[in-house]
Amino acid sequence: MLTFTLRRISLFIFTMLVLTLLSFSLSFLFPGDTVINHSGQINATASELVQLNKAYQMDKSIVDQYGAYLTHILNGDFGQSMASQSPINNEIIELLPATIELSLVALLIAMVVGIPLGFIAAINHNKASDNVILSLAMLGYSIPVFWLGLLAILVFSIGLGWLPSAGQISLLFEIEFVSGIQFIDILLSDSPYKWQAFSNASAHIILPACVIALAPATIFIRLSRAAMIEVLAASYIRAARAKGLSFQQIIFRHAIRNALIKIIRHVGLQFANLVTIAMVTEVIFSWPGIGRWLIESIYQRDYTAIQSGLLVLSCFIFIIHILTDFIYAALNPLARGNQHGS
Amino acid sequence: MAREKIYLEEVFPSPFMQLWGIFRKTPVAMVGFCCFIFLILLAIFAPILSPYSPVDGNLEMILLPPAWHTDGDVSYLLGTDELGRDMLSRLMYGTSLTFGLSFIVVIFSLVIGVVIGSLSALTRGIKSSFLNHFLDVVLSIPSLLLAIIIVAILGPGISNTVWAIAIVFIPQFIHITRYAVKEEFRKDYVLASRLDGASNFRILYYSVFPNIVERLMSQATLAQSAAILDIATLGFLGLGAQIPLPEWGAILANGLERFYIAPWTVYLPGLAILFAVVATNLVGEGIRHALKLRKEN
Amino acid sequence: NEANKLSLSERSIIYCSEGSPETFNPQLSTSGTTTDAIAKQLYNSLIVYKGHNNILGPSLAKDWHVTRDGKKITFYLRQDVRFHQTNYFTPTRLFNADDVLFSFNRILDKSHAFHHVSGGQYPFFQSIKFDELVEKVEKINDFTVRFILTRNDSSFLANLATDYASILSAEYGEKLFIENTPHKIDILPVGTGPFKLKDYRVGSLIRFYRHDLYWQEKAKIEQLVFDISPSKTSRLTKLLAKECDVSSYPIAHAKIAERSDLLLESITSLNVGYFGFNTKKQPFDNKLVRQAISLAINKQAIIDTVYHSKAARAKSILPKTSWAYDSNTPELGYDPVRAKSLLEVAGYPQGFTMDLWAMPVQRAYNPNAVTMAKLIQADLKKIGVKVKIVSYEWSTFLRRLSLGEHQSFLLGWNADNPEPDNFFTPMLSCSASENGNNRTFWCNEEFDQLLQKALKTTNMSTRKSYYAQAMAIISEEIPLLPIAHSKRFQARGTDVEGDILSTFGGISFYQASKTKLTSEPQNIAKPDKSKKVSN
Amino acid sequence: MNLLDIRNLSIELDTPNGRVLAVDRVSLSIKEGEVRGLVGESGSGKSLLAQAIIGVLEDKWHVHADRFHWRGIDLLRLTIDERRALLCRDIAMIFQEPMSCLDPTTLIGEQLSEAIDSKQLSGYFWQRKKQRKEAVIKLLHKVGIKKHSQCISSYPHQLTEAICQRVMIAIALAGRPILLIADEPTATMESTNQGQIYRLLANLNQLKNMSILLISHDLENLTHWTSTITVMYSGQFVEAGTTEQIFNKPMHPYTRALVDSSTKANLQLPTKSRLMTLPGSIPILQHLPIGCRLGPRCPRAQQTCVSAPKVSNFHGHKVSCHFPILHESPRKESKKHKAVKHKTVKGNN
Amino acid sequence: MSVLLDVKDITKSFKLKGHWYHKRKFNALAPISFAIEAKKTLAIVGETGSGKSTLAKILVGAEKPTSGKIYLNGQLLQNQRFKERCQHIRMIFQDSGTTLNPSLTIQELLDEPLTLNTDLDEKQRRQLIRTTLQKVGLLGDHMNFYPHMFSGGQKQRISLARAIILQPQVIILDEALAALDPSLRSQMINLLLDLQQQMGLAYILISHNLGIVRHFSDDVMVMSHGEVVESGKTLEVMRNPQHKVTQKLMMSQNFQIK
Ligand SMILES: Nc1ncnc2c1ncn2[C@@H]1O[C@H](COP(=O)(O)OP(=O)(O)OP(=O)(O)O)[C@@H](O)[C@H]1O
Ligand SMILES: Nc1ncnc2c1ncn2[C@@H]1O[C@H](COP(=O)(O)OP(=O)(O)OP(=O)(O)O)[C@@H](O)[C@H]1O
Ligand SMILES: [Mg+2]
Ligand SMILES: [Mg+2]
Repeated sequence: MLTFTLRRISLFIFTMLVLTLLSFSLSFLFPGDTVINHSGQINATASELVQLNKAYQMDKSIVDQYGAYLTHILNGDFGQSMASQSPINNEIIELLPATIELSLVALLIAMVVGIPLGFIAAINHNKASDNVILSLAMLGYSIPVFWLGLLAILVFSIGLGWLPSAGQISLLFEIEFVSGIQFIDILLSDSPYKWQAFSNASAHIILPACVIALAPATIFIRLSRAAMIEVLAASYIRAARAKGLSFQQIIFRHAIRNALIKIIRHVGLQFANLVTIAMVTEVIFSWPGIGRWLIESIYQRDYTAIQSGLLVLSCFIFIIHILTDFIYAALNPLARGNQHGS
Repeated sequence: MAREKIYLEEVFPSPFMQLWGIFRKTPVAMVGFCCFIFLILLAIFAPILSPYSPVDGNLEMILLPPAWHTDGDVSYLLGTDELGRDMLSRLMYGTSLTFGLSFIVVIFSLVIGVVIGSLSALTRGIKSSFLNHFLDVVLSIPSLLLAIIIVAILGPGISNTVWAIAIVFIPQFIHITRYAVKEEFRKDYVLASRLDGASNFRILYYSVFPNIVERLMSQATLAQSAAILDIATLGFLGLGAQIPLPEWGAILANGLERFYIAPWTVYLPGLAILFAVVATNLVGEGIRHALKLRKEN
Repeated sequence: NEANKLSLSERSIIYCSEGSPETFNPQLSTSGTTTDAIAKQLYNSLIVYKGHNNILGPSLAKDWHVTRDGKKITFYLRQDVRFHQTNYFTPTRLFNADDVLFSFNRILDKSHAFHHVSGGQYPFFQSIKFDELVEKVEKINDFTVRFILTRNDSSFLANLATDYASILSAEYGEKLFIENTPHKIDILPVGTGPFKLKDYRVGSLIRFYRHDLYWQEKAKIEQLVFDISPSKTSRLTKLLAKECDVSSYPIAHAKIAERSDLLLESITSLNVGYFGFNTKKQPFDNKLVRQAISLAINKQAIIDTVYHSKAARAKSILPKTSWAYDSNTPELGYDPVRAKSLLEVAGYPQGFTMDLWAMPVQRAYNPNAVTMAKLIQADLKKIGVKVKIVSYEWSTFLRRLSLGEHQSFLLGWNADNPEPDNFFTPMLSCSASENGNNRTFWCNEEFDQLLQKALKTTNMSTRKSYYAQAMAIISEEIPLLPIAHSKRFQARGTDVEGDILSTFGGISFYQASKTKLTSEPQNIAKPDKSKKVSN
Repeated sequence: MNLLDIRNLSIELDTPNGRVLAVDRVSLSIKEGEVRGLVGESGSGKSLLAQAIIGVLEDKWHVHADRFHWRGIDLLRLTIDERRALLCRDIAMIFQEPMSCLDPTTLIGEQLSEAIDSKQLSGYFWQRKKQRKEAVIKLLHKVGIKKHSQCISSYPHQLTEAICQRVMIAIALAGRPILLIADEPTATMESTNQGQIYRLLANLNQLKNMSILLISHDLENLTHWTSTITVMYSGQFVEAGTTEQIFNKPMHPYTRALVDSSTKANLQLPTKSRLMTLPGSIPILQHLPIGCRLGPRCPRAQQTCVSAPKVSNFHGHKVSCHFPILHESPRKESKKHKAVKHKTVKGNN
Repeated sequence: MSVLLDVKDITKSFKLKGHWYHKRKFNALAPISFAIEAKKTLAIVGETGSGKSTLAKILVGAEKPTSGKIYLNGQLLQNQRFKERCQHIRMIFQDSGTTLNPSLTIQELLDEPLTLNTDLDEKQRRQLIRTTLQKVGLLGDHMNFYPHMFSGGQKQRISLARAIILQPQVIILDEALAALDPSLRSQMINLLLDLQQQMGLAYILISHNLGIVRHFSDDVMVMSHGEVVESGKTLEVMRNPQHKVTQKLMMSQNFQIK
């Protein structure tokens, strides 16, 4: 376990280095002055520029420059947004939680829906319900998410009027920003409309989260179906049957656990996928998250924002990755070492 | 010893033909395959087949609904957009942009990925471990996000999108080739070949590639469906194909403004994307299914 | 809690606006989005245009007096006006002459402590050369101020009645000056208007609370939220899904008309949408090129497509409804053949490549700049000119335009007062080109002199003839090609009452209110239900 | 009395090319306390037969039998669930690869206690847990695992293969079965470990009087541990009898060839001499010869062999052949078949 | 009889992966020396992990020995020069299924060593392949088949054909008979014995099955933990096992020669 942890940590550090190096080099790749790309201060006066150059050690070697850049980042200084001229880390702190909230809810939906469906399909392997689930999964996997989002709005917001189409919560409610996770903030707030706001926020998250969840859910269906089929064909299931266990007992005691362990490995990767889908969906559902912000920054050629947004987003994805790795290792007994000799 | 005498009338297909045989027997996969071929043909011959120009509109025929609608016009089968451009022609041209380009992109990155992947599979030590780490990192970042990064660097535009997506897909082909080649190299027949005196490249070419080509194909279909979606998504976000290019995602984004007056400008490109992706996925599923069956036999 | 629940949405209005304001001080910007969002909500001017007849009326000044030579104007201020009390500022005194002095001296006096705060650009005032016009602003007593002008200017009062001449709090200014954060005056506003700022998140929302101590009757709603949604479709979606009560610049009018619970309203506003050229850049520094391009553009097609035939074709920048409109102004027609030959004369037989900056937001004068750009692209392709369409987020767009990074652009102008000068000087004068408000950077001495002359006379027909000459110069020089004069549209739920749109300047929610949902007629019952679900 | 009595059991499989008869009318009987070996080359349907007995075959297999009695109960009369309940109580099975037959994510202890029937426990439910644990430890001791606490808290992959197989046996013993089916229990093991497992099984047979059906493809190995042997070839019953009968006086040409080709059984054979063997290889499932499936390879084959032979019983030594090698009257038989045998030997060279 | 293959003091140690701070070495083979003559069979027996396969791989050139030399007909064999070595020493693996490239036909498979190591033209190669196939008891027509169409025994024969097609002098059989069914195993043994007679091959047989070892080999070498613990004429060793390892081996298989 220790070596495992060390390996993950070294991998994490390596990755962070690569990512910061990438975002550092982006400043050179983007048009315009490097130091301005670093800091985002497009309106800097000459004296400010001198200061910036000093702060980012632009006169020194490239290694020193990178070091200075890294120090800035480690101090939480991502520079200013070129568009709004406000510090980027403030914007990120405001926006990232919304994305986290949305993607976690979507992940939950995807797993809660996808995995059992996959199991059902696997248990009814080669029967009609298996085929139906599989075809649905294929369809869901092929739908372009932006189109799906539009259809969902058209049907559920405008046609049926069931769910709101945009934003995190109705703007009527004024929720103090504490953690940025809307639900937590609502619960922490002392607004008289707390529960109203809570249900409103829930109504707002359903549609985008479902849209985001669809593609990962179908992937979970396929993964869990494959895992379950593999498990059901394994000899220990046959052995368990020979032991006289009933079908339910086999499924619940042995099959699900083994299949789930196989699936957990993929959660990290799926989460990364999901975050990308969330970026697009945020645009459609006007969700005040980092994805929408990032895409707008691209429109506006706000290089500093692009740079830091990517860094933060990929860092976030990677942290989730490593977390799932740890969870996998913690849950999976196969990752544990030998105890016995002969 | 006499088995061959008794059953000589049987045909003994090569593994690849065997795969095709199984594939052919799956109706759904065949439907997908036909659609796939159809799309490729459409992508090539769109300029010949399409009735109108995709960019020049007929301002007399603005926002005409599809022909089956009461206000529709048969000469504009799928209606027109806000500039009077024929939707059918735009969608047909869009085939060569969205579908055709994704196909080319995938082939391109496949070739590069396979070359790098097999070279790296032959090297060992620190280089390979670095590559491993690096690939791990790159592969954990979703393709669309990476494409967005690259487009952000290069600036929006269809050619940049194509480059971005090509670059993004290379690592995954490197990874799968590397993995597959390494796996094959561990197998005994490679050792046997080597004991025959075959060089690494001969082994790669004669022994390993024929055995991993199907796996690469199946990965390529996966990549292609992702590429279609990525090109369309970037087009939709306005980062990919720029106006007035009839890329499906861009058409859709363009139609968004008139979503409520001219819904077909949104439905149709969406359906086109869905169709292309489903066709690609069906082919991929078919290949994977056939691979599985062949393995079982 | 049921009563509360109903009342929260009843006491508030959500307005879907098309963009973020650049600043919270109307003095600093001429952009309609900014004016709409802040001017009439947060501030008052000394005087206003009242009613539909466009007569000047009192506001913070309860009366005023103009000397016969027109050079001294004395304002008698109200004595019961309170500034906003917000969580960043608590006023200790009422509004008085100091505030008026503070507000105008900031613009006029280059040595004023606040003059250079937020860039030191006052586009509207600079374009009308306010600092040359006003010699001095005097405080007579606590509630009387006098403007001393260098010459008679017939549009002076009209200009003071615009939203740009808003009155800020001198006390707040002092406080910020002491705290050494003067820039906050333009970010965290304190004014006298019917609403006060509660919260602003760039690109997402502006929240106003009612100013309970407003010097007139309080506003009818307690909370006003600007939901900033630049995408036209998402604005319409929100409107249809009842997520906003009022929407600016709605599209798909037919769709809105279908719905019984929505109301489409429009107002004739004095505006012009145009296609401007950067006359400081190749190849548009050449008059012939500008003419050629203008000749190649099919305005009627644009009006049919972009404005859905709901706009008048512009012959010149003045709309027909302006009293100075001259029907004899020459107009370049649509003539691609001549355009082509002109291009050849200008030295571009092969054509050239240009960029065209299309504004990203929807304004009355141009509901869809990108489509317009595409049409122009198609038109110009016929004469061999390749067009690259460029678009940025609105405030970036404006900023870059004023820096002159563009070659050509699609923009428009909304009049702030009925004076014809409001069309010419801010848009095309040399002074405007210096501060970037004139994005064509065109500067014509003769034209400027004509404008000055027109301002100095009071004789209407002489003025009219001056303006006619000015228009003729524009038609000849074509720094910009006027395209259309359009109405301004707005959609609202039928439960929202009260005037919001006004002919000049920004919108105002002072009069707006929501009717009780329960007392609504039958057909509104449905949205009522859906509201309950979504709340 | 026969513990298990199966007559003419057939197993069919649906394939894309139609139905295939993988096991063709095999009879098998096991007496109480006997160790019966089931021998046949790979693909001869031994595992299928075992799985059919215990009833864990997949749905795509179709099983028929003329007679299927378990301790006198006619199982064919029972519904599938009843049959399974009955059989699972009395019969236990262990498989070839012990590692893959244990759930990799469940602790050995849990898997063991899961196998213990709650009927075996007395007492209230709060005592059960402890009782179960004790029972588990007892079981482990029975199969010769001394470090029980370590074993209980291990996952299968943490144990060696031999220990896993012991655990499998322990699990099988948990239900106190009357018959233990061991399907190649030592196939992937080292010879030293193989010996241990066989000895353990032999002990269980002797101490508990537990009947064992021992399945293997290697006749040589089995002879030490079994009392009776059934031989199968390509899904057909070949011969059954006591170990001595089979090994010393095989009556079926196939058994004969098996014994002859065994290097261990023919230690008197000079080194580097040619071994007696049948030509050709086992037919694949898709191309089974009709009648006696050994036909194309059989040195004694004649035309009648295209029809399936009946089982003839020579004092408990059953053989299914039209022309068995009869040792009682060697002279007569050898005369009859000499020509045939000679010819094939010649052809073989 | 002259010595065909002479192995002198071969050792092999593996670097164990894992803890980079203290790299461990694992000595798989202690210095091993032995020699074989033509037409003779040397059997190597021993418990798992005793280094039998490692030795075989070194002989055939798939692994480099850490030290030691191999002489063939008195000539030193260079490491890693397959072209030279494969003409003389060939190997058959345990699982024939995996040693045949599934995507090549038998002809292509057998063609490979010929194109690489001889300069026969295509017709000659075809002819040689045909005769070799017949030699191992298959038909010439089998050339156009793919490996998946053969049964396990036939695949093992194809491996054998591939081994003998270059007319080598030594063939190493690493558990080549273990996975076969008894009747096929006997067929294979017969075939191998015939070939030894015809071609004068020397075999190195690695096997667990003492019965086969007794029947097939002339000499035997018992290995344990990388060392040769006992060697000599097969029958003598088996009759009178000296070393504990040998005794244990024979015990566990109930193997006794009177
Ligand atoms: N799941 C299956 N699907 C198709 N055919 C099968 C399946 N399982 C077994 N068979 C076929 O049934 C026949 C008998 O198989 P079985 O496993 O009973 O053989 P066996 O005697 O146990 O062989 P081994 O000694 O290799 O275990 C074989 O020809 C095999 O190919
Ligand atoms: N590439 C390698 N790296 C590290 N150790 C190895 C390597 N190959 C073999 N070994 C070790 O060398 C020892 C000898 O292995 P080898 O395969 O030669 O044994 P063997 O006698 O053939 O065993 P078996 O009878 O199971 O085939 C084993 O302990 C094995 O773990
Ligand atoms: Mg078996
Ligand atoms: Mg070995």
